[in-house]
Amino acid sequence: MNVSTDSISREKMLYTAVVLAVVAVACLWLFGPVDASSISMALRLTVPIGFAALGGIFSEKAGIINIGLEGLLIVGAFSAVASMYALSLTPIGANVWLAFGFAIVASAVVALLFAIACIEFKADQVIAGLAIWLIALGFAPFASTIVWGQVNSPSVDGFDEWAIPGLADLPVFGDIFVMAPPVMLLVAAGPLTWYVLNRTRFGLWIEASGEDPKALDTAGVDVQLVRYVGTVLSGVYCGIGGAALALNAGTFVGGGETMVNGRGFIGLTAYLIGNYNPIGAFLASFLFGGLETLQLGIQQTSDIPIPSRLIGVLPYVIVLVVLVFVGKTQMPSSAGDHYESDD
Amino acid sequence: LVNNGDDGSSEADITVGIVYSTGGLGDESFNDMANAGVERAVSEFGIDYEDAEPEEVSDMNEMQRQFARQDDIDLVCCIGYDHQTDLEQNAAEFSDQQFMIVDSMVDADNVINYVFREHEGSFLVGQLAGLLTETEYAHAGGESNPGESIIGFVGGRETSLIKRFEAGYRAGAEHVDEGIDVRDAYAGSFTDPATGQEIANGMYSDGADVVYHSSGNTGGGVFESAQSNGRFAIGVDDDQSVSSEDFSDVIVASMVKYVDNAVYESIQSVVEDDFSGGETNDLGLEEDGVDAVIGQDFEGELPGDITSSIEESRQQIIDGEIDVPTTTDDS
Amino acid sequence: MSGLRSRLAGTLDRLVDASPLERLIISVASLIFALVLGAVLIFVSGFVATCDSPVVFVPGVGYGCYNPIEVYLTMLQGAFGSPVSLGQTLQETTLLLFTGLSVAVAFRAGLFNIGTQGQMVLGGLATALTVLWISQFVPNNAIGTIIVIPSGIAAGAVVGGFWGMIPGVMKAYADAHEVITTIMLNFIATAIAFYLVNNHVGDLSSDSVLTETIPAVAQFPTSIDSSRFSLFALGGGLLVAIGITLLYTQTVLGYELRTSGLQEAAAEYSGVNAERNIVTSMTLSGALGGVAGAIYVMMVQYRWQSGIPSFGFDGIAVSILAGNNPIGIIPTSLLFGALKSGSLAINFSLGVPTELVEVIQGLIILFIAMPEFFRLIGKRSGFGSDTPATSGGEQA
Amino acid sequence: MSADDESADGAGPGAAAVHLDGITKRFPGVVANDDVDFAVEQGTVHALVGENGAGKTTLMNVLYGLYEPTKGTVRIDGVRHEFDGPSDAMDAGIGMIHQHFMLVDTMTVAENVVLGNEPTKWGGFATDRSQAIEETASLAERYGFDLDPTAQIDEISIGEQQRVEILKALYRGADVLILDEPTAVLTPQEVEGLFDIFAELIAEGKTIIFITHKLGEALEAADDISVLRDGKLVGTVPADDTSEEELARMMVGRDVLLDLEKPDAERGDPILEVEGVSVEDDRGVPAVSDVDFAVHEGEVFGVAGVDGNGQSELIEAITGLHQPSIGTITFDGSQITTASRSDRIGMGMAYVAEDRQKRSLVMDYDLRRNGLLGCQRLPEFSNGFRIDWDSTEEYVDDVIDEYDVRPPDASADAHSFSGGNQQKFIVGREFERDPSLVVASQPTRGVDIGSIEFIHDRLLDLRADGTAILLVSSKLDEVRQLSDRLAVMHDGEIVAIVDPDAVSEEELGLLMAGERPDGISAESARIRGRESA
Ligand SMILES: Nc1ncnc2c1ncn2[C@@H]1O[C@H](COP(=O)(O)OP(=O)(O)OP(=O)(O)O)[C@@H](O)[C@H]1O
Ligand SMILES: Nc1ncnc2c1ncn2[C@@H]1O[C@H](COP(=O)(O)OP(=O)(O)OP(=O)(O)O)[C@@H](O)[C@H]1O
Ligand SMILES: [Mg+2]
Ligand SMILES: [Mg+2]
Repeated sequence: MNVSTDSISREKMLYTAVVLAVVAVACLWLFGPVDASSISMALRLTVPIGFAALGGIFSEKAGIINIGLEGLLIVGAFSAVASMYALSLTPIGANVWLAFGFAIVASAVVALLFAIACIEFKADQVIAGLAIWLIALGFAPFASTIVWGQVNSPSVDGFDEWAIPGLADLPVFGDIFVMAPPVMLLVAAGPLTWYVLNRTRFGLWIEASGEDPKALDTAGVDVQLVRYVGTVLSGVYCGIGGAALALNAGTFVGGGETMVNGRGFIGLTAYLIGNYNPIGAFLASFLFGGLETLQLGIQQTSDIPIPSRLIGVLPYVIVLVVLVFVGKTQMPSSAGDHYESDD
Repeated sequence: LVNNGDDGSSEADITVGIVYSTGGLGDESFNDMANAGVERAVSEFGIDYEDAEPEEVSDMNEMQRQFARQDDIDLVCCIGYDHQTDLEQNAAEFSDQQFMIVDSMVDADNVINYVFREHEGSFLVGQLAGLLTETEYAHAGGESNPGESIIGFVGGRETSLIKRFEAGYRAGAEHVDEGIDVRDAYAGSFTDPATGQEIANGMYSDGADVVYHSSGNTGGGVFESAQSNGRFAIGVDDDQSVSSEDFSDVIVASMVKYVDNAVYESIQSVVEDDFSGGETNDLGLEEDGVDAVIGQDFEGELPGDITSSIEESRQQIIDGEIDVPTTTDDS
Repeated sequence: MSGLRSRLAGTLDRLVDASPLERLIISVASLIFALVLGAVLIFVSGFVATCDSPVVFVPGVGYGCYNPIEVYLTMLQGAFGSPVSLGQTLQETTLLLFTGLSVAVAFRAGLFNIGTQGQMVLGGLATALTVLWISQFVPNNAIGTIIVIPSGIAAGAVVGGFWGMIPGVMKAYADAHEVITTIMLNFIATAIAFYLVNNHVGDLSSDSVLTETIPAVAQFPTSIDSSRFSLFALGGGLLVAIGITLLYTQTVLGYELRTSGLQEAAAEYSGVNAERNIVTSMTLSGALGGVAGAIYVMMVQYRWQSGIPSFGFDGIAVSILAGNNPIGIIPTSLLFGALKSGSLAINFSLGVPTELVEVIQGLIILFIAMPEFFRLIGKRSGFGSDTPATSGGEQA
Repeated sequence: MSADDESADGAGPGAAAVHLDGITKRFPGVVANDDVDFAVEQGTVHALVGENGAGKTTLMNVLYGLYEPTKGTVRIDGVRHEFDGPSDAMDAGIGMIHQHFMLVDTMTVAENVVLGNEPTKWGGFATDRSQAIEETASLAERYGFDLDPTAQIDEISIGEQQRVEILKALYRGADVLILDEPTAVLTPQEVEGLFDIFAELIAEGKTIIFITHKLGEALEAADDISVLRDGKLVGTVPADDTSEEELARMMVGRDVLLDLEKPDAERGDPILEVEGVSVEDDRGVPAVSDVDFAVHEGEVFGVAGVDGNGQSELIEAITGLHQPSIGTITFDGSQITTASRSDRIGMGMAYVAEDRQKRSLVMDYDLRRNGLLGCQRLPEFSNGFRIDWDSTEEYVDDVIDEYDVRPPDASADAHSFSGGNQQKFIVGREFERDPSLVVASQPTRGVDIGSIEFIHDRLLDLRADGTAILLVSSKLDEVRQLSDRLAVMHDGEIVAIVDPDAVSEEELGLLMAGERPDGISAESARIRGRESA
């Protein structure tokens, strides 16, 4: 049967791993040692990418390709800052956790609307996802201008860093364990997502919903509900990622591609490279975070005057190289298809 | 936005159109400065104005033209070098319209140019940074790290204008001590504070005491990072210790570019019927076009020898004794 | 009475069920829904915005700054109200026509080219450099123009085509999904162009990242006074639209390209090299993106400057709205062109942020993506039979 | 018309496990089931036969709760039910194994079996995987299934997958098992294995309903057989009291010739010569090793074998979809080993591919465009640049007419046609353009007997006209009836080329399994065996 294609893809995965390892080692060797601060930095840069990637897995595994992750990140980022701002005008006062919560809700609601379009109204998922991105890309600066009279927000407070007791006192690498809560959430989210997808009933249903919805339906599980939950979870994750991005920077910037600046698309790529495995997706996201860290580091320390703009495209080029080796990822076979129960 | 200015009851019957640069209002520096200049003209001369915020460079042409076509607009202010090429053509086409441009030169009788020697102001803040890194100093929200002689520069995009800021800054630091390690990095965007923050984080954690940015909204991240690391930052274009007041405890100084003065002056010349088209105002320290302005929390709180040596360099630059480079060696 | 009603219902039934007509109705309905939602958004946001002269007061809510009808009328005025506005609209239309066709060519072949933007950026740069170079050797008159402009278009097409070929090759031979590769290549194209212009081939004396201005021989002759619009470019676009229609409906090559994109195995069965055809489709699509860049440089900006507007992305919307039908792209690009030039007007005269138009465009695409929405509405209101929908064969 | 079936009304409660009374199911424009009364006795095997589109699947979907009947009632064990979905039906003890398996390929056997009813631990949060494996293993053991609960679905054979489907139903407590065309995808040996499983299940008191197109199987395995035609139940007969001929008549409404009249044909010159050809599959693993044979004008050359023994690769090498690694292929006198697929089409090679929905049709094209598939560069249809749509349309209308494609609508998309009609269209398109060689791979798979008869007749017409025909089929009766010579493939090799009239089905079965039965000797029907090559 499919043993063959399977072994081919494993072979390709092996290739990929090798390519990634070579790239990583080469970078490290060229540009000096890794220290606590660069790891922390890579982790922070990973946060929005990683959450988008993990969220995208839920959605696509359930059968709904969510190309609008970027838009959901924008919604999360904008809502977090707008909530902080709005809260500060109320007697409650600016509360970073409340704002975080509002951002998650806002992004989840947009994801729900997307899910309704895809499930109830059988929208073409890629096109609807694109629409979600475009709408968010227009709406966030539009709303900023309405609220603040300009596309950028005033600055707001962000998260305080927390030290993990014990670990934070370690020599050399202890500083890694002093981090903002979203970073901790991300580190926890990778394994947690893996667990949910691979060890719980819901995880089985998600997989069946994306691979063979009819099988799930005939097994008596409501496929549409599973797909709704999967897609809304992608909104929740992107809400976290976007809010973390904006609250960490303490501002929302709506100019150009907005402050999200393509991170959602990178997240999408990350889970493809990770082949829908949450751990793989997390590592791939971390690879992007790490590459960005290295790229910013190279600019500062290298004597070779490489223009920053060219170093900046390194992650994208690596994605292309990786895609050539990985080729077709094991996309869930029914992702992108409508499913309609026959009764 | 329309309906700016005091409605109807204008003393001088002057209307100004202003087209900002991309990045828009709320950058707490360049565009906001220009806006401040117009607002000052509004309150002092009672003029009216209309403004337009281009989303992309490509919108500028049409915006200039929209204003130029309106008969009641007396002056079109073009904020930023990106206006230059479009203005060259539009100034020729609308030869009856008066224009002003900031940060670039258009050779036409109906355009008045304002350019700034940012490198001179940057030199002073570079010198300040260099002096701070070699001093044990703590005030407000930051303290220096006397162990390392490292300072940083964060750019938006790596263009020749931003390179000029970097060059002046480097020269200022080197003026203090050749051995100071000046780190630079470009975020690749003027709207990515997250990246700005991480660049600055890296610099601070490597031991940098001060980071100067010339990166628009990206700079917000630099301030955020300075605050969380308890180090210093230097603002740009505007006195950012005032415009980004939340960070006034770490913004030790700002390299202010008096775009507001330029805008104000150009309007004034129109109001006073004294518009000198074709002229170029090259504004440096001497002309009070740029300056290093100490942050509001640091006013009078910096060690005297630091302020005095900066004062000294200012004079030397004005006197031509110090020649500030406009390019870095490696570019 | 009832006879009339049932006849009317019958007509509407047929309208709702007929496929091409259905698509047209869905497009129009999407537009209307998006405009209505946009109006709601404008109205509501008017209560948040601050302004000096509110248009409406709602007790308990406050003052509203915007009147949606006024906003839309202003847009209409701004799009068609004067020769200059019309010129602006047609300028946008021309560019959207090309990027829309670029997207449609790929779509027709079953490929989703999100990379038109990157192809346009690099194609435009190639055009600028080529015409700057060639202009030195030609006379400064109409003959020069006849030489220079076609060379510029060719340069844009070649480079854009090359940039489109890359994801085509990656799709055909390495099975890499074109949606991802084209997104990545957009980032890379923008960076490469920026780097080249900023460091090597641009006007290094300028603080802006731009090339020298192209000479008059390389500029499209303008057709409407004081606006940068040329009937030649628009006419060319119309011809290309017809040509693509003929290609896909009348020629063996078009048939084979489509088959390859829709069902690779079946294409091979029919004796076609499906891989090569995927590459061909993407190259053709990229070439059209490159031509859009060429026209942008030679008709609109007269130079290459970083920050090329997002015609490539808008082209996706234009193409989807037209059901990827090359002829349908003609009215949809006019519509989007009008929206764009109208957006400048609402910002100028009413202070409504231009991003509103992006939201409306996104909403249009969202509605277009879900024809079922309208079928359900149609059914609710009693029209249309409940035949299950077959998926739109033309779309991806 | 309706039930002449006494058990429906006559039997007392308990005797009939399933009663469908007056079921009518309408789809827009189609009455799929028309007032069907259908009853199945507990503890029996019941076969349901009928042509494509007769309404068999629909009827069973009603019983399984997938469709709500427009009219009529469902009774299980005498109790009336109104199912709101399959889960209600499952609760009532109904299990269904669909024609297309509903298994998640990326999950394991055990995960598929328990899907939707997973055993859990930790208060329901986590699945208890070891319990799932244990339960699956013990269930498999009880019914004598040989299955590894931890194997992934896409790593096991079709027959094993079918057993997983049965286990799934049993795990949910099914007492009545419905199987939709369960034998269509199985090898003869696997079919026997399935019938053994039926026996085990009946012994455990289960009831089985299965849909089939193969009348012989219905007669062999079922106790009772019901026949549907045009949505109506023609009748239910005990298997012992009927014959293939009678059943076929009930299904089609007229007499059907089950044994083909194969007229003698003039065998002419070799058209296709395959010499020493080896083919590697996509992974580079040898799939065909050193094969020689020739197909002559006016001859049907059959290839029999269990699926996956190199037939597909061999066919692809001949049709130009896959390069052989060594060897030569000659067609109509010219060497075509490396010729392109389109050259071969141009030379007059027609090809009915095995996977019609992937290769022979573009599912999103209407029939008009599909009529052009593969012909687009032939001079009748284009000048190489511009398509001649008029002649294409004429051709397509001809095909639709001649081959009785239903509905006769050239502007309908291919995916809106049933499998049988898709196949008739493909066969028509390929046969009608006067080919000199027809390569037909599984031309009647999933096609009803009326259409099978039709396709067989056409093949023999072509043969009579002197066309060379290479026929690959896993249906033994088909290749035996049609072929003039029959090659048996096993493990990439042609084990023997035999005279189909001179070997028994058992002997063929053994050859297909790679063994040489004693009966087959050089002088018996063998024309040329492998060793002599
Ligand atoms: N979901 C549906 N919607 C509309 N029509 C349907 C649907 N399912 C079946 N039909 C129609 O109902 C009729 C009976 O179809 P059904 O699938 O039950 O036939 P069948 O006897 O199982 O045929 P086959 O032997 O091809 O499997 C056909 O005419 C078919 O077109
Ligand atoms: N959801 C549906 N909507 C409309 N028609 C349908 C639907 N499902 C099936 N049909 C129609 O039912 C008919 C039979 O479909 P079905 O899938 O049962 O064919 P099949 O069993 O594959 O045929 P065959 O047995 O010939 O291979 C076809 O005409 C098909 O178009
Ligand atoms: Mg450097
Ligand atoms: Mg069926």
